Amino acid sequence: MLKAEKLTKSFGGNKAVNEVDFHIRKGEITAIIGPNGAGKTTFFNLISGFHQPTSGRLLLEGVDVTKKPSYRMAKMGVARTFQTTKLFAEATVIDNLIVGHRLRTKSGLMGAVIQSKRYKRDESACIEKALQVLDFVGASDLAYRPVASISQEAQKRVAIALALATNPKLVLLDEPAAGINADETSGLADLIKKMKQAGLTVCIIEHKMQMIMNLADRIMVLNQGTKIAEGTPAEISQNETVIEAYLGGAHHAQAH
Amino acid sequence: ACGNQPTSGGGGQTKVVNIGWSGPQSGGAALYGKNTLDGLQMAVDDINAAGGIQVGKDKVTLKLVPLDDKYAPNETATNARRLKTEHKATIIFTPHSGGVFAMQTFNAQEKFLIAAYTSEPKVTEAKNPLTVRIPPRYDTYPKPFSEEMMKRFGKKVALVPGTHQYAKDWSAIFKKTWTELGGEIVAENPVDYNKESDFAPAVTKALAAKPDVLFVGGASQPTALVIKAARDQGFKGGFILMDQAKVEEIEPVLKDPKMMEGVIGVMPASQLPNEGTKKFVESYQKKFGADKIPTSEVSYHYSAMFVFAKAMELAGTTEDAAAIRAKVNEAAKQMTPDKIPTPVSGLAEDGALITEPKATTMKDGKYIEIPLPVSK
Amino acid sequence: MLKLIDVSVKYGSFKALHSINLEIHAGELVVLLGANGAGKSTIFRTISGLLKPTNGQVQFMGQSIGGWSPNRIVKSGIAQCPEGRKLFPEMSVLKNLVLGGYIHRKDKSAIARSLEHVFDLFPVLYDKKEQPAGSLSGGQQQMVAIARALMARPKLLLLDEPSVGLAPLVVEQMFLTIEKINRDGTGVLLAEQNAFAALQIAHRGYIIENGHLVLEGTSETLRDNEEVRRAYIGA
Amino acid sequence: MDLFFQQIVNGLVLGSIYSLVALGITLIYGIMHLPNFAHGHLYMLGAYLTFLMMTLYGFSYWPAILVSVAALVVIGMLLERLVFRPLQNAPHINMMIAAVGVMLFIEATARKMWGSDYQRLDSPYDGVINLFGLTITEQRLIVIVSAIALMVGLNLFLKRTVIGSTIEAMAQNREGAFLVGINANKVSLLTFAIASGLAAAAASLAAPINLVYPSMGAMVNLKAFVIIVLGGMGSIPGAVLGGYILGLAESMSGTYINSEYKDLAAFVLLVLILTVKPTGLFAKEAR
Amino acid sequence: MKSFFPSKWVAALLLVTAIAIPLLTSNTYYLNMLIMAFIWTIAVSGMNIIAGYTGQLSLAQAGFFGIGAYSLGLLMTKAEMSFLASLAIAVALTGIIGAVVGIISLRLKGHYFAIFSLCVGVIILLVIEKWESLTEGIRGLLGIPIPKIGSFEFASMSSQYYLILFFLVLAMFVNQRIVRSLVGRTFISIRNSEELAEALGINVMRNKILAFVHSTVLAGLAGALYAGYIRFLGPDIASVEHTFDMLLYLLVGGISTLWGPLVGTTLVMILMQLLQSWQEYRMIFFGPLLVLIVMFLPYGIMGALNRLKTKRDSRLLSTPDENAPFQRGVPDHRLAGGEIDA
Ligand SMILES: Nc1ncnc2c1ncn2[C@@H]1O[C@H](COP(=O)(O)OP(=O)(O)OP(=O)(O)O)[C@@H](O)[C@H]1O
Ligand SMILES: Nc1ncnc2c1ncn2[C@@H]1O[C@H](COP(=O)(O)OP(=O)(O)OP(=O)(O)O)[C@@H](O)[C@H]1O
Ligand SMILES: [Mg+2]
Ligand SMILES: [Mg+2]
Repeated sequence: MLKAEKLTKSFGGNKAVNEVDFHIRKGEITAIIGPNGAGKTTFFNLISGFHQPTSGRLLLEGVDVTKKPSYRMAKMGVARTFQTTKLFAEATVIDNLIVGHRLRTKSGLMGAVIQSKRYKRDESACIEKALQVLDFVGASDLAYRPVASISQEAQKRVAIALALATNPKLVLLDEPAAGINADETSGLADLIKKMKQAGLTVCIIEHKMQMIMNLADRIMVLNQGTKIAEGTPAEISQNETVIEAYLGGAHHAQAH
Repeated sequence: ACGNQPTSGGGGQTKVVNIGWSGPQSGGAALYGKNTLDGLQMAVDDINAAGGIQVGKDKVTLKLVPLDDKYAPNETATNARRLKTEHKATIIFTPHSGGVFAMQTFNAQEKFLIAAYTSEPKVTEAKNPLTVRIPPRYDTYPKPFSEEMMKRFGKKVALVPGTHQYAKDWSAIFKKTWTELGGEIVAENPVDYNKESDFAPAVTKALAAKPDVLFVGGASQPTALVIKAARDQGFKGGFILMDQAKVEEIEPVLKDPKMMEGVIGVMPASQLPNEGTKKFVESYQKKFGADKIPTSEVSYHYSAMFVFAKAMELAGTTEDAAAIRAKVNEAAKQMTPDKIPTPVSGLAEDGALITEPKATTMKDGKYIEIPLPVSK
Repeated sequence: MLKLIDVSVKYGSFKALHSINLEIHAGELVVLLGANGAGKSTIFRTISGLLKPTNGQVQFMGQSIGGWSPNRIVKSGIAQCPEGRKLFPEMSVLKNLVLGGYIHRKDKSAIARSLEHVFDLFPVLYDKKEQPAGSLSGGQQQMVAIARALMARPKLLLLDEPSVGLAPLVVEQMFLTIEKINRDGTGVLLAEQNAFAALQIAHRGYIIENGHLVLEGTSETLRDNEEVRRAYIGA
Repeated sequence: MDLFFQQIVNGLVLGSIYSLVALGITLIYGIMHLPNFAHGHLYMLGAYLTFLMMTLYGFSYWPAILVSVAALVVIGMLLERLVFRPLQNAPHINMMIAAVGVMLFIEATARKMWGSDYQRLDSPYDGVINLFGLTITEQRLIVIVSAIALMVGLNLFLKRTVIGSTIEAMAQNREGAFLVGINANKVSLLTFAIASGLAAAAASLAAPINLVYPSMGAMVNLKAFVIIVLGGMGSIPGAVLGGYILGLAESMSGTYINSEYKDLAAFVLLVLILTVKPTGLFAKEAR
Repeated sequence: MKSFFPSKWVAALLLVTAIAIPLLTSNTYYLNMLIMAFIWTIAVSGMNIIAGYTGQLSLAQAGFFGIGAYSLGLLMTKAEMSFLASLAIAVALTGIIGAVVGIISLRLKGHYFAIFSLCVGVIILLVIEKWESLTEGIRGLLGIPIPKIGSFEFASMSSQYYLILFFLVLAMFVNQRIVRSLVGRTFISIRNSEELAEALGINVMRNKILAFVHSTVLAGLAGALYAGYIRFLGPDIASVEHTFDMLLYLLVGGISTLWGPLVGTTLVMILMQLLQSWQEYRMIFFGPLLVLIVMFLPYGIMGALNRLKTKRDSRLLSTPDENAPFQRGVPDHRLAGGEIDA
């Protein structure tokens, strides 16, 4: 689905991502883990077009998308959430979501002013999509609440719904479970599984190992910008380098 | 709606007539605006103190209604409409050409008289039937100024005038006159007199061309600084002052009268040898302080107000703008030099008051008068 | 050492805390558990003086600090590592930390010692000390925030979800660190999502729901409580 | 060549004044994120106060400046306390409009109290110095020297003292500053005090070269904004360098192009620089 | 989607009143006041789109007003074109210049953009002032003919009034359609978070330029109408003070509300006229009033009314109006960056 070849990003002299080769396979849940500052978010920024790589190549379903800006990537089917949940704070949930489908519509300013047929079609498509994704993430009852007034966990769901509203093929989730409790985390994991069942490809950054180990098909581990391991959860949890760099001893006590 | 209120009186009625004024009361030109307004207010007070004017059977006193237009023409237009409809003003003064032009688009239609304090010739060239221009055109000055300076200092002039329209028009005529007289223009470097933080750079550049004479002019006080900057940088030649800058205002800024040596400009309105002028200066100083000198804006407005008051008397109406305008010439002729500070001798065909400005220059530490041709 | 008596707080017309009674004894490590939006951060902000209680009293070392300004409260010995970090993003890490010791600014050598201490705890920060704090990764910034709070050498340390965004390895170390700080005599109030780990190091804990304190007890009792297990610790 | 060096000197004088004004604006912007459009009018107030001290109360030049600076410090603090602090949490644009309100108020009050007349502030330093064929009045030399002294002093204060770095800290995160025990309100008061004091000093230094009148601050203000955008908003070296760049650019373009177009030149310069570098010359890199 | 004027009836009533006014009074001053208020409202409503809804505070609005005005004036006087053609070209030209300026300036963010656009405004002013061979410089452009459509001359005040009222209604109608449409939502999403909008596949730059051009077109339209009405132009109409006036109208009326521009412009202009007789005390009073307004009415009049209403509505929040899937929350606190960072 998405292939990174020797992807590199440096800030000044500091290589935040260093020659990473990686392949996200269609229909799978892929996870990226690694210590703080390992370059995970930067890697996401690269593959979603928010940063331009210093060198290396990026292929989406065989097409070279290396220098595509983020809005082009979104149109090509790559949606993302942010490490800090970003939502349009003062609008209602549904209003947030309607814009999410805007990229799939074509009518412009003129159409809106004269309320052309196509415009009206576009508008109802957006509303329909919004309701649909809201239902998908299980937050239909929050549709008319201002975003600022709903719980953090609900905001995370809405953020995912927003990504889904763009009709993506690949969804990138940056620490979706940060700051929510165990109960809610498992609910979120269920949602991610459901996305996979619906045929989406998911790539996820997370520190909550318990969740990742149960969820991911494959895991890549980054450390100081370089890939130090890649494999199934089982392989990764046995990998000495990874344990030393990231998981530590407690992991065993907690995850199993 | 407080104009023309009749109050009970003897034979006829006693009425109050509003005189409109729209000019700058805030912003950079506020001082200029205030001067024009002071002149009008003094005239109105004096006229009323003398019992007002007799219009037909009615005794009429005048009331000044000033509105701020921040020097912006569109505000002048709004103010004029308000003065006309709300205050029933038939005569509206404005001290800037932009405001005049703005009002000229509708004054004939709405029937009010523009009293234009601007020496911009276009104001009268437009042949607006209800406009009276008060001050003289500026094109009377350049020739005598140039001749005098050329004789005394030499043929090379550098120009450091302001960037406003008036300065530009003046400079254009001046340049033409100077070259026609065989002079040479060695540098031209206009600066914005109102906004400039430091005149030294501009003066430096002008002096680099080694001129004999500097042409300067804008408001008096910044003009003084230009003169000072030139003297500080060692300039020994003469200065030609545009009429907007006034000798009597420049001198106190410079402090050192020696710096004024070789300056030529319009003779202070307050120094005319007339009876009217002396009386006026006295009463002005009584009102604003003994050290204050009325500028020409003050004097001209004072005089003009008397002319218009007389014209209303002669026309026998305070409302019919055209009739009043028709009597301005006659009114001006009746204004003898003992009544008003700036003598006017009639209304020229193009609608300008006919006045007699004079020039002055400092030579060997003393001011001497230079005659000017009569403006028409 | 710290006592909240019947404290209520409002955001506009929305009542975020309802008559909270909470106590931390000297040298204690107390954990505050609650779902998102329950009001944990509101408690922290109230203690630090960023919010004024509409009702009730906040007492620290016997003094009522309810109406005090934040800087006065910091001076009296309460430091906070806030939610959202609140770093000075364009200043170097080092300067952030030095400002953390602002209240001890007169004592240069004490600041130097504190610096050494926090760099021991978070060696990564030493390598990044000249970098602007805003250019660090999320987790590294979290470390700066904790370290900055420690620089004040507080009597009572408030940690609002310090493990957010930290790698497991670092989290583990951090909990050890917190435990150590506490053993050295500093009182700690800790809000955590990672309830399991938090309860392992805490002496006591409170559970807050929708602005009400619903449960209070020693770590053991809370850990054994069926509902707490289900809601906060996970299967 | 003489002309060139003479204009350099002139440019330095202008630049010194611009820098001092721009510094104040940039400091306040840093703390409050407020583009203080009223700053030019504080500048005007400073000039008037010095003028009045000298004419009404017979102070000599330097003591008059001190009084004026002190008065502006107080006025600045009052503004912070009464107008801008209460608006801290309102939308930023509201603070901007409030600044416009303050500006209107100050100008109208000055007009009412002191009239619209141009006033002349006389400094005792009226002499002319000749140096290597360049002429410079003593006052101009004083402007350059004192401006540089003030700027060096300010820089030392900000970088070397803890109080100074609290100003920086506040600029970056108000709540963070609260939490390390900085009395944030005191710091923003202090900032306003410094900025207003600088404006008064700049005005008093510049006034003898120019005139004192109610709208004297307007253009300086606009130029100062050009400068801080040029230098990077909130950047202190940016304000200083930007001030000198603009001062020199103006005196040079006045000489070699046409002084009528030099204002245009200043703005076009800005547009060009920002087109190439959208965050100004000295913007700090931040994520 | 509910603003304070919930029903079309209020709008209709206002329109009928507006149409009736010239029939009720022939006082040219009152008509003049309304005409000026309408003209400025058009320009302010443009500012509202770029600053209020898209979150990019443009301070070049008076400059574009000037471009529109001078374009019409020059086309009618120097090229002797008809009013309608001049109007169309003037508006189009302003839009084109707006697009160029937008492409350059919208790369800047936040206050940089604001001050940069302020400087663009100053440049426009200076160009108008200095390009004397074209614009007549400070002397001003004289002799703009009376607007004519076909053989009808807009010579009387009331005919001008209707002409300008027509364009005001048109502008407000178009704005309303835009704001409530997907395009408007796109603008709002940019105001809230450019990053998020970008991630959602929105071409942020293009949309910002679109909003900017729309705002300049409205400024140009207002300027052109102004030129046709006042028939004399001086460079000062493009001065920065007018931009601040507009900003003030917008804030008092309520930024990012549909009716804010009209309410604010009319009210403040009337207030200023009422204060005229105070002369030099006017600004001493008005300055502090301005401060008080932004302090106690931070979202403007319409913003405050909308808030009151949302508050009332929020009590019924659990039962949302089935027929109104487009319900909007309260207007934003901030011009840009209203995202939640959790
Ligand atoms: N814009 C930037 N400028 C300079 N350095 C940067 C920038 N963005 C990231 N970095 C550096 O790149 C490295 C990787 O950061 P990144 O945010 O990708 O980490 P991460 O793996 O997501 O960490 P975390 O789990 O803490 O979120 C860090 O050292 C950070 O300081
Ligand atoms: N500034 C604010 N204005 C209005 N309501 C607020 C504000 N801050 C918080 N709230 C509300 O107060 C309640 C308590 O919030 P608080 O931040 O204290 O929760 P928390 O327990 O810290 O949650 P989290 O785990 O998400 O940090 C929530 O319902 C929240 O929506
Ligand atoms: Mg990250
Ligand atoms: Mg919290």
